[in-house]
Amino acid sequence: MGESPVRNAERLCLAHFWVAFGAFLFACVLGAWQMWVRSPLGAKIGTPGDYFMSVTAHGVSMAYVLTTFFIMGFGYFVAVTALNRPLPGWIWAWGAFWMGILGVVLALISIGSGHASVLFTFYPPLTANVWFYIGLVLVVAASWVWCALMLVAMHAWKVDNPGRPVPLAMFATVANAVMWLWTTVGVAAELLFQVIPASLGLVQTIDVGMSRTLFSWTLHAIVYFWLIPAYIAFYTLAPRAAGGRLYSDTMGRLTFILFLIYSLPVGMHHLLMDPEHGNGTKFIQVLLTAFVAAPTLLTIFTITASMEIAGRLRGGRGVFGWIATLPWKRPMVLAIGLAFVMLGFGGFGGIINMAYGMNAMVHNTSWVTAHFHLIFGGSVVIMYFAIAYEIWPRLTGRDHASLAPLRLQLWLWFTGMMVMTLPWHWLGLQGQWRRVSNFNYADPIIAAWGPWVVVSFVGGIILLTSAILFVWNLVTLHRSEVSAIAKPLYALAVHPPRRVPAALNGFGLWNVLVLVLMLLAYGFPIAQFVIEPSPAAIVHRVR
Amino acid sequence: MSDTPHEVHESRILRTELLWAFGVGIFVAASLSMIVFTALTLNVNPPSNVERIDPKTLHLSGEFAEQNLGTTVFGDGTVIVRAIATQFMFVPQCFAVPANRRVTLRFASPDVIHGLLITGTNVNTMVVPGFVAQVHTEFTRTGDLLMPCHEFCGQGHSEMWATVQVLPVDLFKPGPDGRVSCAKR
Amino acid sequence: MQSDESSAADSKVEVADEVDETALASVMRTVPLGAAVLAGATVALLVLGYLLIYTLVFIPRGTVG
Amino acid sequence: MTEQRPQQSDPHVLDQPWRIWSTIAVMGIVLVGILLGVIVIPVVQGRSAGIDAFTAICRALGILPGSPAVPQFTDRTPPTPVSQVVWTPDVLQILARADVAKGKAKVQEVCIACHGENGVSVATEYPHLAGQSGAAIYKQLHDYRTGSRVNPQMTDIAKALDEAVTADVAAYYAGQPQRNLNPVTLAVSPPAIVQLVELGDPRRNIPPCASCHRAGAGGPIEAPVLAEQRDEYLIQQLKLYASGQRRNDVYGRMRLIASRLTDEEIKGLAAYYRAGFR
Repeated sequence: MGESPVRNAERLCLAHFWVAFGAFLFACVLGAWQMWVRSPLGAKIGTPGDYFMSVTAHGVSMAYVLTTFFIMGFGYFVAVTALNRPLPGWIWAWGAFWMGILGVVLALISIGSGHASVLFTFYPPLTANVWFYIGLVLVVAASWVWCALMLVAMHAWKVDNPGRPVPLAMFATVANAVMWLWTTVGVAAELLFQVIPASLGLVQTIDVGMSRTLFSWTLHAIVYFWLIPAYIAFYTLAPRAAGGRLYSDTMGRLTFILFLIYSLPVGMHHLLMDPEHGNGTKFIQVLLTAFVAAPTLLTIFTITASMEIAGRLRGGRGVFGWIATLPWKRPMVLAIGLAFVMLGFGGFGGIINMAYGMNAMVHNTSWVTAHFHLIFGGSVVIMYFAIAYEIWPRLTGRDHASLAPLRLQLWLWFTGMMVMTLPWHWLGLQGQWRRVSNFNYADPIIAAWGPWVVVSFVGGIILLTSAILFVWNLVTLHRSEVSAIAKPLYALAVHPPRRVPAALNGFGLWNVLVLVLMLLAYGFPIAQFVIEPSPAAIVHRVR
Repeated sequence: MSDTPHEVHESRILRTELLWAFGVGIFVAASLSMIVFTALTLNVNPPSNVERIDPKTLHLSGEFAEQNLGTTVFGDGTVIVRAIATQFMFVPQCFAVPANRRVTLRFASPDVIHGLLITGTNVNTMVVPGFVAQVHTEFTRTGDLLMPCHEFCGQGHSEMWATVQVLPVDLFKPGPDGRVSCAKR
Repeated sequence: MQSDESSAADSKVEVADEVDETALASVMRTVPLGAAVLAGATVALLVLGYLLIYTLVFIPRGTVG
Repeated sequence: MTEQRPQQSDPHVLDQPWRIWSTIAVMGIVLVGILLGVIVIPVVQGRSAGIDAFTAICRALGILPGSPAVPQFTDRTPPTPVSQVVWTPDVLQILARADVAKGKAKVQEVCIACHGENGVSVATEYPHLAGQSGAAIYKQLHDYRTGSRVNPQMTDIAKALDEAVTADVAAYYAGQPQRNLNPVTLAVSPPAIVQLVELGDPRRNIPPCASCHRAGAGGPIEAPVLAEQRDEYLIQQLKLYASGQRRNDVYGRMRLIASRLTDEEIKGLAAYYRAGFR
């Protein structure tokens, strides 16, 4: 692997990925155990204490560790390969990595000690011991260092290449970093000014209305922070993997800009059923949420068109002939197909969730659990797998001996996810509620759910086997003898951009628009608690 | 200068993308129009009620005093249900409501965040300490429905649920003081 | 880790891929048709499903306000 | 729309249409949202329920309570509380900063007669107080003082204590180490009872005892510690709750649970906690 400028980035990326996938496997085991305990098969096993400790660890590992470390690792990889220059400040990157590791260790130890069973959403007045929150703050701080490095890398590249468009993969990574900086303000404010002082005992009460609103500020854009790497794979890795071209580079830039703008002022669709906000402020954010579907709809058209190009270049005829001729044998192409199917089901769940009054039908039911398992657990995580399979040869210099186990793992993940989540939609509509350690199967309404919970549990087992197979595929790759031949990674657009308006090459304009949108959408909801704080609720410490 | 084939492609792609963007506009309009239409005609809203109440002195308040909880029918026919969502029990654990008649349900929490839904109905709200959660609805189906707490509130969260008896109008008989209690099953 | 000889945006020659330009030009004559039909049908299905659930499942359960 | 120019055109010039159109689009969307959400929908809904436009808009913003579509209801029922204790920050501060020495002095003077030298009571009808939760002792003494709970001996004693001394006594007992393990019953605890403590009984809608009574479970503040308590005292109190004679449990949670427990369950639970399980 020669003395190329990216020498050090390999270890950096691999370190991040292995932490991410380690936490992922651990959380999959917990997920499967939880599915067993709440099913009629395991109804009398474990105590609520064990269950909610596991749910907290499952949530923190999947939502904060797998995601943050994968996104940072993939960001470093993109910054080095797309910009084709060494990473600026890689010492900072390692510093951030170890700070993140310290945070993860602190959080998981405090969860394991049983003094932090407040779930990964940690809504006060229930308050965990302070090390849980300090762990989360350290992980977020590590991601802030990553954001700074991404911005510095892009800026340095733009100085050296005046007037030339930033490569789409890097543009999207920086858009993600900017969005993450914007959105972590909410959870950072809640943690630093409300929850940590309460956990330390400096204050005995907490303004619950304010803390839920501040957390909702983060709660939506964080899911797009997780989702954007999958979309980077859609736009920049998949077209080349399928042997085609990206249909439109401009649409790609526009999609990531729309994500930046519309994922921030919409967090209150998580609070539609909360009493502490008026219908008007909720409607504004519901209307903006409808527009957050736009970038996803643009993407499914642009990427399907890109796949169509690849399919037709390989001889596909007729309206749908190109589908059959696509190289489904390649993991990235198979992952795109499966990810889009899950995105369709998950997106449908999302439209129902966001529909103002109709949210009452599904809020905090298994329908919501199915929605985010399908979109994040399904289409995003399956793209994390595909990205890992695609770039592992570059990081290790070794290539997969055979693609069959990779495809099998992707199919298992897809099947497991569909088998687990489709019953949840059905049960959610009937009122099955969330985060239950044991159901009273004697109740006739709940007894009817029993068989479906077992079906979901079977899906959970399939997912667990797929997760184990995934880690196994990566481990065997490290030792495979097949040496990797360097083949280009990033897709070309049908019309590679020559000159791109400044608006599509930077984020100055969009930051201004985001500021105005945040003031209009979140201004009054937060100000109302500053003007007249909600009556103080006593802190209930879980320790 | 005539457009080279290169230019023809680029503008055609841009036109198809704009066409698709127009389609996206229709999608957004369709989903929002249903929301606005039912909001204007059927008054469908998410339950909101920015009515502050101190959770610390909730048990000293009149409306949410123990004897006042449950279903009450007032002279002018309004049916109000009051219940407390507290750590690990709804008080009362069973209340009766009439079918096909407007009912207002008011909930409050003295301790942590709870949440509730009534299976098969559109009653769904978070119960946040510091605010009175209020839901206006009609129950369109009779029978015994389940009202679980659907927001994690502590170790007893899974065992926190109540029963809602939706009674046909003829069986829904308020007492002299307007109170209605659950029929013992 | 073998980085690309030059990034996609490098104005020199892009990293060639095995796509041949004339085949691409002929393909581009029909391309978005399949995508438009497939994506269009999916979006139409989503909207239809949303409207059906809204009218047949949500509204019959009683208004909420 | 991009005219052909020999040299690289300045990206900022290209930017002009983007700057204008994107601002118009974004501002337009959010203003439509504000117009519909805060003005059109509330006013139209208010008209259908006889609510004037201004009130409806204020309710939609959350300045006034209630839904823009339904007349708001006011209740004037007189309060009938079962306990006057209010967990305010200052009460919790008083408990946190209580003076254990003063507490010990008051205990020596009054409490040891029945509650024993170091919180291990002298007779079956008096509860052990060693290692009891400070908040629990504070609440019970407060209830005795206000008459929410009645006991021939305790009412007068509690009336003699003011707020600060009550907190000191509570802090003193909370600091006493528990040393009243009963190894005999420690091993023997029937699975049905363990089940009741850990999982409750969903069939009878009984939450798990541990969800409130286990320290650090994040349950109610005034929930007493039951470990190593006298089993006769626990049985007596559960029976008082079941019959409703004791009614100072806020919202009647213990009265409801106790009324649903069978006699052998009450005995089993008392033995379980007497043994020292947490």
